[in-house]
Amino acid sequence: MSVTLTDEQRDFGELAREVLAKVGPARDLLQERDGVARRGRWAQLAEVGLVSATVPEAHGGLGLGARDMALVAEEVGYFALPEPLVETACVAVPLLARHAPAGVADAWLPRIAEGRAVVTVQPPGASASATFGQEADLVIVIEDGGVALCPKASGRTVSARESADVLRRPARVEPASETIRFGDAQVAAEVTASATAWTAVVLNGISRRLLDMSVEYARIREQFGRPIGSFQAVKHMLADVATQIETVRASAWYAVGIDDQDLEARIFAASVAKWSATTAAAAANLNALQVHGGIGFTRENPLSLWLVRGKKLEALWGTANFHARILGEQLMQADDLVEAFGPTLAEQAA
Amino acid sequence: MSVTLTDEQRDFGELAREVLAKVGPARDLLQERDGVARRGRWAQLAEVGLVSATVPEAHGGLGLGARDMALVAEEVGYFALPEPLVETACVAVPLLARHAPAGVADAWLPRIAEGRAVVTVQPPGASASATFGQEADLVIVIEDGGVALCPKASGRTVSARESADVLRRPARVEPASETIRFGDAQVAAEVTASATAWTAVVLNGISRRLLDMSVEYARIREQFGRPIGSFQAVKHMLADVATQIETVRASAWYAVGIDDQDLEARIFAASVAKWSATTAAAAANLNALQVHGGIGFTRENPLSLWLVRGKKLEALWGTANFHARILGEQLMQADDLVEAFGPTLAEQAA
Amino acid sequence: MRTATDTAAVDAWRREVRQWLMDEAPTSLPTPEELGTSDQHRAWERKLHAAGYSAIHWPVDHGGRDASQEVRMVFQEEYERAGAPARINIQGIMLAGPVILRYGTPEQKQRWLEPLLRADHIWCQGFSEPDSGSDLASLRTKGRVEGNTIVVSGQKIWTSVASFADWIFALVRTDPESSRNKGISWVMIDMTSPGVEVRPIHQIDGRSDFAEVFFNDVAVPRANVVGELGQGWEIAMAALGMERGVGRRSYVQYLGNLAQAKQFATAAGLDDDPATHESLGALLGGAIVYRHFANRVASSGKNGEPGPTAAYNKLYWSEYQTRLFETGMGLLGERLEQPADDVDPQISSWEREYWYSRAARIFAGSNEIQRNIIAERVLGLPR
Amino acid sequence: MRTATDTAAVDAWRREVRQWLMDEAPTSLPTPEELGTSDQHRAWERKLHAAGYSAIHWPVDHGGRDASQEVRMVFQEEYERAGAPARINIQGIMLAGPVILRYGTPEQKQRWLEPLLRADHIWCQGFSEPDSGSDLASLRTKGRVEGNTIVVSGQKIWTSVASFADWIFALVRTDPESSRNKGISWVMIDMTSPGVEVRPIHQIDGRSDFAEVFFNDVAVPRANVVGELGQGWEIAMAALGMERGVGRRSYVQYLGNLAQAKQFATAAGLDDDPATHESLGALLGGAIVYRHFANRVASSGKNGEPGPTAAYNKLYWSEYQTRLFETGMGLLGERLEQPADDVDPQISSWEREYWYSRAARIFAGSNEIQRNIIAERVLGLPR
Repeated sequence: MSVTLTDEQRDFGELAREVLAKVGPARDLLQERDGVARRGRWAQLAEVGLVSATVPEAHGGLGLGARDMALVAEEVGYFALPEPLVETACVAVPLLARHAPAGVADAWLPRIAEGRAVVTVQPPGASASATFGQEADLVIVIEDGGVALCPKASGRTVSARESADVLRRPARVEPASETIRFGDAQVAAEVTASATAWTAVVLNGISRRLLDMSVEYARIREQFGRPIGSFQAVKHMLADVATQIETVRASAWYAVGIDDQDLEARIFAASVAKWSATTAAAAANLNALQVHGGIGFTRENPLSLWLVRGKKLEALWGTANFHARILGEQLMQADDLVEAFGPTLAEQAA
Repeated sequence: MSVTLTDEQRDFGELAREVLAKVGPARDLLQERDGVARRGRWAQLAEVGLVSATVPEAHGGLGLGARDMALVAEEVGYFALPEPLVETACVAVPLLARHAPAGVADAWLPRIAEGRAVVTVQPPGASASATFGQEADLVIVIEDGGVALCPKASGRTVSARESADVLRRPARVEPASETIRFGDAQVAAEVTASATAWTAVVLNGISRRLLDMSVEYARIREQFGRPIGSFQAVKHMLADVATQIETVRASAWYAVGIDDQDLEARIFAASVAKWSATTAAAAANLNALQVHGGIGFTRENPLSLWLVRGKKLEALWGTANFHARILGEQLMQADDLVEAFGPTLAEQAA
Repeated sequence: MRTATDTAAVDAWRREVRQWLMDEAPTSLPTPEELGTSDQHRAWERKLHAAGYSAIHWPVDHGGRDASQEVRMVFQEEYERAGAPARINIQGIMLAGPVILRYGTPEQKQRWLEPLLRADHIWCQGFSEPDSGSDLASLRTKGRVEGNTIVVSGQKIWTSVASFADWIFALVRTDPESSRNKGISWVMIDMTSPGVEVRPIHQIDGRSDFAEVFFNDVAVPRANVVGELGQGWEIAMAALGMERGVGRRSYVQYLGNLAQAKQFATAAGLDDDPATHESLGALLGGAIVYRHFANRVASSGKNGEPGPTAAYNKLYWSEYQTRLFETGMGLLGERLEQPADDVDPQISSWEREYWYSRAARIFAGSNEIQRNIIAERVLGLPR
Repeated sequence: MRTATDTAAVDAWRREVRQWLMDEAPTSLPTPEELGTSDQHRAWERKLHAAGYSAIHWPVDHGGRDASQEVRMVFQEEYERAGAPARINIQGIMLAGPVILRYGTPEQKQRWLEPLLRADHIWCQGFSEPDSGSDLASLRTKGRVEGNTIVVSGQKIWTSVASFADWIFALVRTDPESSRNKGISWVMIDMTSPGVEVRPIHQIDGRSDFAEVFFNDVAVPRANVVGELGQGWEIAMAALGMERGVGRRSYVQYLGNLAQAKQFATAAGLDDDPATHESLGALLGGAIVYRHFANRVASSGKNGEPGPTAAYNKLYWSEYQTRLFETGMGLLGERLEQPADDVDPQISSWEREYWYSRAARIFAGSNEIQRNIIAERVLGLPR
């Protein structure tokens, strides 16, 4: 099972890169933080097809597979987009298309494709919250026995969360009792695994940005009459970070690219992806600030955007330890590790 | 509670240093490994008072406290002495003097003081073994409900252990059923804590040696036309090791210097000492070989003696994780951490 | 390994300090920034001074007690145990004061020491500059000597308590021809002087503990130079050694942090979880290690000079704190995003402390600089 | 992210290889050192060659299959899955052969390739010297050119399979005036030549995987130089990139190691221990990460040249292996000292592998060198 990206996927990632570089929040951080959010941003994303990408053609979208969004989702992290583009296009759309009652899918998918519906997802559990939980047109709340759909006008209860990452505007959503629900525990597990894996992809994008900013700074910042990047301590720090990031990226791509496989395999792959992305992100975070020194500790410096966002995504959808434990339990339960986790032949993989 | 060493303690450590530098096993490693052990070594140690140090004066010793042996025990690690000097003088003698029936103490302590008895200690548990278990005149086997004394002629069953550290000659000893036993579970816990803490002291000596050898090699080994010690990667590696070693040494000195405190405090201090010494030793071991490169991987190079000894002592008397867990359980059980582990006033400490 | 006499004296001291703090120390006093004024903190400093606890390591005839490192360590442990307020004049007591005591003229001592102890003068530090962080010797803040006046211009950064400090001690290049560590002087500057401007730095953790301090042709009397012109580097190195030594913090505060971490673990249902036991146990071990290390250093009397001990100390506690707070962040997980209308201040504070622990790996000589010092000056590895 | 066609072809290949190995591969064959002879291993290599599996990445007209990286990766995974013997001629297949194919004359190809594949010639590598480890370019083994003969003298070290190898490819300084990476040639030397002496190195782990090879005025025909005189460095750099790439090992062997670690945990009563779950889970995660990383590299076709991917790969697997075996050492604890009359070979083997994993952080370009390569050549940080 290879994890090469196709040329089309690369092109789509490049498109996202161009757009996000233009409309991302790093351009005017203070304005963003003062709440003058870029209200037109979602429309700009929609205009170039990033929002409608995964919506089936029958519902007005481009009909791409979720896996075609892998590089796009990394760029979402790379440019620290706060809006729930990945939640909408990569998690919610496949869920609605696959599991929602026809009427529900028919109602929401075209709106999403037209850029008229921002959708977000709330993880299971009593302390979870959703990005843009207040503003989203639709909040998909994962519950033990399925998912609850909470549109804006559904009487959902929203309580804002305080976050160091203010741009993401997390809020907890309690569904109204009469809200539409569908799916079962399997569907809840599936969408949780999906969101977990996609969060890993976004986190890898954040890590890449932390590394790139650190490399750039290390090249220009001089101390003792030479660029700090010429010191071996800085070199090795960043080389280790680069190694971690480049080795884990493929695991996240893999995890979002196997929606044809059984649920157990998807949950396992999601845990590998989130565990490894979180581990790499922690190293990238630690060393990015260390290379930047004090200046990286200021809110004025754009680095802070990625430092804080990264730390948040490390904690959301399961910490590294949480996922390591899941993997360890799987290991303990397997009779034969090579059979369970090793290479399989096609009919076995079915 | 301070952990300064007195001048007398320093002098005694210096004495040990001189003797062990002369008689230690590093001088002719191959001969040592071929089993031509230096049979006269114990006598040489005894001659200068290292064996009799802690034996009460009434029994022909110097009557020093075990704590006076802290630097000596570090030197035992530093010079990789394989014989159970620390087991004899620091663990067994205080145990016999404090807890053994009078007849037993009267029989063994003078013999130890005269250098005629090598004593070793076997940890509790089914897979434990004792250093010099075959050769020792007396093996003290720790059992659940106390200790068993196994002299050479007592019908003890000895089964040799295969060890990468051949010089230490570990063997498992099963006491004969009619052998002398004394003490209770408390005594078993006390001697276990004592041996654990002393092992930490020895391990710190091993780590110091690994560091010193690495520093020395880094100063003389040249690559790319300069000493490898001038590369920042090597510098930082060794600086981190030095920091770990120098910060943990006092915890081991403390743990072996509080035999006036209650058992619980001694067990706690022993776990801190062994956890921290093991953590530092693992770092010292990893980086010592890395600095030496391939040459450190050969049996001909004396470094191997400390690499292998260190790795063994990391595993004996509880791994780092084992002791971290004990500390964590203590933390969870304490109602108030500052009261439980913080500074106490004199009457509280009683 | 201690003598019985020492212990009795130290124990009596601990008992005295503990009792006094229990009776007198305000607990959970908000910060000057939160209060909008430093008045309560100044009052507390005055009370400490009146009781002889303000600067116990200072000489007896200058308001101190000539306290040994060991005695100071006990005071610090008890101070943290009592949860007493963070010392707002720490830069004065630890750096400005000792520098004045060692290098100052009788007039300078007369002028600055008593107001410092009475907290009439809060002091802040002007060392780092935007382009001179780890490489302090490249500093560019200029002092033009014009007769009896030095005209200072330039910028300092990472100055704490600047928003309410009365005085700043600054490293200033008074010899325009000089480079590196030559030609730098130690200059005391009244913060109310015309041309001094303080701009708070907005930190990643939401606080503003630090500020930028700008000097726009600030006229400073020549008499405000401590030591000789050009002696600033030597003085600064001695001062930095004092800052990095043990005695500024003790393991007791880490026990307090661990008590919080334990609560977070309990809230997450991890009381009986062995993995949590291992990770918190390692942190408890790390705190106790710091206890014994600090006591060893304090009682061996080798503290207070720049050198190995100071570098070990800085490296140890700053790396330890990052591990500690990072572990807590993991235990909190998504609960870090708290209900805006029901914020647990412990959690908010933990997150801020986490970020601050990250900064601590950089300030007071980055940990990379500490490793260089250890490698070159202690281990003797070639430069 | 894969095309359906690829998968079908790859799947068919995997199926074929799996079946053949199941039918043919000896399992748990002792090492040549243990057997005292390399005969069985040579026989197995011949069998692989006869079936066309010996050097699948070689060109079809030289006994290979022109296999892509992806196809090689599948073969390696299946090979490890089958527990087939370690490849004794890996230095020949991975380094000597590809170098001959790329730089050799038709005569050289004729002379060496077929015997290599038939395992009539086992090859070993002569690069490192006692004073030239990380700094390979400082090598001093000399080759005096005398007409059609090159007289080689000097010493190589860390040569594996030297005790039974038939040929060694060595880097030799043939221009006595040269320094650094100039004037070095790639010379093939018959191990039976007069003046070649092999001394096994006794390793810390009790094995002797490596040897020193001494050349005492060994006369080598000029025709044994591959490429031009002085082209040796260029050839070596290309060869080392091949050595460091993916495809020499797969995650499957790590699954095997983890199965052992799981047994150790079970023997220690830690089946249900969450801390053990976390540590083994992280190692399982690390193995799967290596799977996807290697597949990404293999299928992107960027392998086989020195550069970022090779350095990432070396750094990743060697650090991973040390973590893996160190974790197992912790699980084994005092059980590492086993009853001499009842030794569990799994435990002994684990301890040896642990030490070997430590060596792996040093050989094939130390991990510090890899970090330099990544920092300078990939990230573009200044030298």
